[in-house]
Amino acid sequence: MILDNYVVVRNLFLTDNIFLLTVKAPEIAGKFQPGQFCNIKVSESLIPLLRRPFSVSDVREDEISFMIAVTGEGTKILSLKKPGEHVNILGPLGHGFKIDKNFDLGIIVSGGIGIAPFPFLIKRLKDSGKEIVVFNGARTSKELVKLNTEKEFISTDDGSEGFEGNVIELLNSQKNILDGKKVKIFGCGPHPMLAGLQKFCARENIECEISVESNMACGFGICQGCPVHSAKEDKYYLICKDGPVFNSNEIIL
Amino acid sequence: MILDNYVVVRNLFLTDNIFLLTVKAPEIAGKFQPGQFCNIKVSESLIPLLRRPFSVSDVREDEISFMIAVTGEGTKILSLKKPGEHVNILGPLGHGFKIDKNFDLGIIVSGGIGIAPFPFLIKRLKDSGKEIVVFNGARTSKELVKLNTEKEFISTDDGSEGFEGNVIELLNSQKNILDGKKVKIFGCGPHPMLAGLQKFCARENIECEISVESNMACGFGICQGCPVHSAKEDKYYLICKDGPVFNSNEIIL
Amino acid sequence: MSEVDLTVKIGDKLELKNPVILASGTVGYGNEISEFIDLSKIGAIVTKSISLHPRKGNPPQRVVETTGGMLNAIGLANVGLEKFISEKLPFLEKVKSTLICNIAASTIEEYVECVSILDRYEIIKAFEINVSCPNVKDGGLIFGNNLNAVAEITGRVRKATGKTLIIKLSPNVSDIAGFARVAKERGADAVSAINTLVGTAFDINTRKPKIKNITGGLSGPAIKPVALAKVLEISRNVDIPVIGIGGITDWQDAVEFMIAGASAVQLGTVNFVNPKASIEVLEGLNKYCLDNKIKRIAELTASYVL
Amino acid sequence: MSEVDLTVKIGDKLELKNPVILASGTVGYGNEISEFIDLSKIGAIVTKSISLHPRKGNPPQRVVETTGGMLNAIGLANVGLEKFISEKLPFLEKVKSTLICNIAASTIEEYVECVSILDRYEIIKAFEINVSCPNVKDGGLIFGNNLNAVAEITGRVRKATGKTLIIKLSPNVSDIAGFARVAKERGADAVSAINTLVGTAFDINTRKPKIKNITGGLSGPAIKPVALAKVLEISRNVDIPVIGIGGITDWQDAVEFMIAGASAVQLGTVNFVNPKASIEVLEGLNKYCLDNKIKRIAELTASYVL
Ligand SMILES: Cc1cc2nc3c(=O)[nH]c(=O)nc-3n(C[C@H](O)[C@H](O)[C@H](O)COP(=O)(O)OP(=O)(O)OC[C@H]3O[C@@H](n4cnc5c(N)ncnc54)[C@H](O)[C@@H]3O)c2cc1C
Ligand SMILES: Cc1cc2nc3c(=O)[nH]c(=O)nc-3n(C[C@H](O)[C@H](O)[C@H](O)COP(=O)(O)OP(=O)(O)OC[C@H]3O[C@@H](n4cnc5c(N)ncnc54)[C@H](O)[C@@H]3O)c2cc1C
Ligand SMILES: Cc1cc2nc3c(=O)[nH]c(=O)nc-3n(C[C@H](O)[C@H](O)[C@H](O)COP(=O)(O)O)c2cc1C
Ligand SMILES: Cc1cc2nc3c(=O)[nH]c(=O)nc-3n(C[C@H](O)[C@H](O)[C@H](O)COP(=O)(O)O)c2cc1C
Ligand code: FES
Ligand code: FES
Repeated sequence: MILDNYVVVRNLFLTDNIFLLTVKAPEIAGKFQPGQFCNIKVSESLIPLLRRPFSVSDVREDEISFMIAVTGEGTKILSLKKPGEHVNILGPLGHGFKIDKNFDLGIIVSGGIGIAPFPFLIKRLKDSGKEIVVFNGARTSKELVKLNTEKEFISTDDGSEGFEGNVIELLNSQKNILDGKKVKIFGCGPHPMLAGLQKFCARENIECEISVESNMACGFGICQGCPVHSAKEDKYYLICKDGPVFNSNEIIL
Repeated sequence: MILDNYVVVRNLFLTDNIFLLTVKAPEIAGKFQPGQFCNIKVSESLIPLLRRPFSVSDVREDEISFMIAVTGEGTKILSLKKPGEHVNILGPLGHGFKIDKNFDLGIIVSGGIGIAPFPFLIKRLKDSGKEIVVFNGARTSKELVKLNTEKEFISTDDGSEGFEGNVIELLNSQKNILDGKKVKIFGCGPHPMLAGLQKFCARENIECEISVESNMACGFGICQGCPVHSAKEDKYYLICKDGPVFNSNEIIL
Repeated sequence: MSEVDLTVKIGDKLELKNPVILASGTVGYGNEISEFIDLSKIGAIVTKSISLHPRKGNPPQRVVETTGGMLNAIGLANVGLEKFISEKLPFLEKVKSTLICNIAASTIEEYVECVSILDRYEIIKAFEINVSCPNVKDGGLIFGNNLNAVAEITGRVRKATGKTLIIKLSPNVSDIAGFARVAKERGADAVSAINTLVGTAFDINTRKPKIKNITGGLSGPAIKPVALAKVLEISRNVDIPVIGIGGITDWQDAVEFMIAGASAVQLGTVNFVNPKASIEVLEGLNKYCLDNKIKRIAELTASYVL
Repeated sequence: MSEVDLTVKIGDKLELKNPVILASGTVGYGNEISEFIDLSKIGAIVTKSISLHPRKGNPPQRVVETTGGMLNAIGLANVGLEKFISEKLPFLEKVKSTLICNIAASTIEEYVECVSILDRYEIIKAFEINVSCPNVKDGGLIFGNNLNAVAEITGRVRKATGKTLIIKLSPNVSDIAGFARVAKERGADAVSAINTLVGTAFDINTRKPKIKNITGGLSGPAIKPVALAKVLEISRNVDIPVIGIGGITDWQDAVEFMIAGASAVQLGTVNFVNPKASIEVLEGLNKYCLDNKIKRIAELTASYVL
């Protein structure tokens, strides 16, 4: 965990609502695993008071990128940052996705801004020689951020691009591609979607990791503000410390 | 009173600490008297919550300028405004200086950022054909904003420019220039200085108006937050409505 | 557009054209704010607290900003009953405002006397009794934090008027519902909550309080969560209409208060920052109802899902 | 530089190397925060409230941001006494922290039992008794807003330990000085003020409270004026050391609390935003004393000029 100010090098909108904020952060850029996150102070003012948590979306040499959807005051302020300005970043935080020898095909299942951590994960999956298939769901084609991988299935709720329906339905419709492969699924998106993914993976008996969200005050384990219920014991995990990536059968959403 | 957003056209530092913020405000620019003020919201955020009051420093056609010293968070934020950005301004507020036939020589006595309202006043004094003398005091030469009028006496507390001492002492030392003239004094600056000026004018029996300050919540008479004690009755005036300019013998500082 | 029924009832006798009220002490007697908003369109305006005799108020400084809020110790500066009647009522009548008179006093008799005198003015639709001003030595919190005093004041004032009677409660207590309960028992038609929280601030150079009165009342967005909790507490425990106050700056806040139990809301500090806030809140409420297909805004009141 | 005497005394038995303390529930048991600050340099660390048995705490959401503050309803999630001793104490010992144990309980007996057990650990220099948590059904505010309960708990715990005893007071009362007085009478060495204010927030779309527990505790800069007023009230009325807490984010705030009557200060919410805040406050205090030629920082305490 390092706390420091880093200079913004680029800030670009990818869709009407989603932007990619890139900072130069040589001390920490090399220290991230895909799925880990940072807690960012969006302004020097006491409002907004708390930091905002964002997954690391990509790392290139000494630069870190965050892919962020504008949803409120904090993300609005971040979207206005110009190159040369500084942001105060706390990271790396939490535990990321695990890439091991037990699978050959990595399947990415994303809903909406849940796409954020996957550019980085895909890079690492490729480094490890894994085959990759992406299921990328959004509400509408205008809100889609495509990863431009070879095999990318798209769903939109309104059918404006790709499959009409949600991404879990899409995955279901394509589940033959899992046949005969050692598969691991990586999921990120809104909790109802992740709950659907949990069910799918339990039913199909597929190894799956999901990245989950919660309001956070600290992001590093001191406030106890981010519980998620354990599936095995009557206790809570802390999303910021024990997650945000969990094995999908470890937690109850 | 008008409430609206106006675009910043220029924002320049005059000294290390004092800047001149100019906005284009055609609806109101023509409506000010020197000594009146505006109440400005420095940001869209809820912090700082309250507006900040500033005298109108100058008016040129449809532009209004404010001369502002950075003293806290609000003035800091204003100093960073760039041309093209907007500020939300409420004005004109309060009562300004009175220019009438009862004097020929207008004497301006300013302490520190108290200089702010005087560029505008001088313009109007000139329009009325008055003779003008300025007594301009600051802590040190670096903090001086000169008005560049023909007769401008300077004092600095540290003697780094002009008279060494405060501006009331300077005025005292030059009081012969008042002799045989119909004089009115216009004062603005920190309250201890204004109290000194009140005494001077009472002793010398000179007509004098002073612009006074107070914390303000509303700036237009609805909060009762800005009292100053009347010298004649056991009651308070409201600085924002009844002032900020008062006849120096009307109030007790 | 005009399909939403924005009217709300405060008890049996008072119907407001909408739930947006201007809070006491934050709009004077309406004159200045009327340059920004049409007072006839607002649900109601509550006057600055009026006392039997004029009060000049506390010496400066009276106000200071804090994080997301402000402290004030105005000290109930007001023109007094007589001048209010002769100089302020005519204007409020002229602009067709729905008028609620807020009364402050240092004795129970004074409350009764003020209400008795004002009772005959038809334009006054309700009384709001301020038993909770933190900034005066006599009356104010000495009453507001004392259950018996609130009971007694309510009962006595109740006898003096047939108009709608609202008791404005202090938040500086551990059991605000208890205060609402006695107000109801003694005949109040509604309670308003909250008045300001006691607070202070010091100048670290002079070591003096930034407010001459030493302490002041904290208002503004900073106190909104506390105010909401007090409204909810009353709503869950006592069957009396609540007028919600505390840190409202936009229509979302107003909806939040209504959900938490408020029949109407008052806007205070925000008027200083944005004098048009009340009209904007009103427009926002209307739009929210349209968007959510809410036919009567009164349905929102206490519609919390716990 | 090293000329300022930063030590402060909390009652007769406890001397801290400086007045900067980390508040309960905002730094866990020190592990994580020690990556940012050297705990041996801080005046003291107060543990997350410990209860006899582990508590898993409230379901999500537990925290939500408000203007200049935050609401929390953690529900005293903690590892319990046994695990605290076996797993947390050794670390706190190793990093040479000055340790204050904060205790929460749902019965008076439980308070006594916890204190009795912990009393034998030398590293524990003081107990802070949390009678004021707003987020649990049993104990918490039921104690904190009840004068007799606070008296009884203080008296009973006093008998169980010879160490410094600090009672952490609830701000959700009209007369906090009265609570400080009974704490003193029953043998407390100091009081700390304030715990959080009860607050809530609603989601206007779902109409549900944003916090699962319905209400939470409000902390952060928003509450600073209220906290300062409570500290001042105790300081002016009761002769007992006060530890000031509530919304401190920088050294200026810390000075303000000391002027208002605090012998030391605790930093809470700010640790989440700036984990290095305590060290920065400490440096700022030192510089302030140097600049103002203050030889002993303890002179600041209650140095208000009213
Ligand atoms: C581990 C983690 C990783 C995340 N990664 C990303 C990412 O890569 N890209 C992205 O766009 N978003 C991400 N989010 C969500 C992001 O944190 C929120 O969208 C953001 O905090 C909203 O801030 P705001 O001020 O714009 O919204 P507001 O609604 O104004 O925020 C109010 C408060 O609620 C909290 N909050 C609101 N929405 C969320 C949320 N979904 N999750 C957590 N807290 C929330 C805010 O942090 C703040 O405290 C992540 C969340 C977590 C927990
Ligand atoms: C009628 C009037 C005219 C003024 N004209 C000018 C001007 O032309 N140029 C200029 O530089 N300054 C002027 N001031 C002072 C100016 O308003 C303050 O310097 C400014 O509000 C400080 O804001 P801040 O956020 O930077 O300071 P902070 O100290 O952070 O402000 C905290 C709070 O105190 C209030 N405050 C602090 N200092 C003053 C002060 N001196 N007067 C009133 N309120 C204060 C702020 O408004 C705010 O509410 C004027 C004040 C008044 C009342
Ligand atoms: C400057 C000021 C003056 C006030 N004067 C009164 C008053 O005279 N009588 C009263 O009942 N409440 C008074 N109040 C309290 C407000 O009516 C309101 O209850 C409180 O400010 C909380 O609402 P807000 O956060 O929207 O301001 C005053 C508040 C402020 C800020
Ligand atoms: C997330 C959180 C958890 C807390 N947990 C405890 C606790 O377990 N015991 C306790 O006595 N106080 C607890 N508090 C209260 C703080 O110690 C402190 O009194 C309060 O937050 C006010 O200080 P602040 O404004 O600096 O945060 C907690 C506060 C927060 C924000
Ligand atoms: S966010 Fe504070 S413990 Fe997880
Ligand atoms: S600032 Fe509100 S009345 Fe003057």
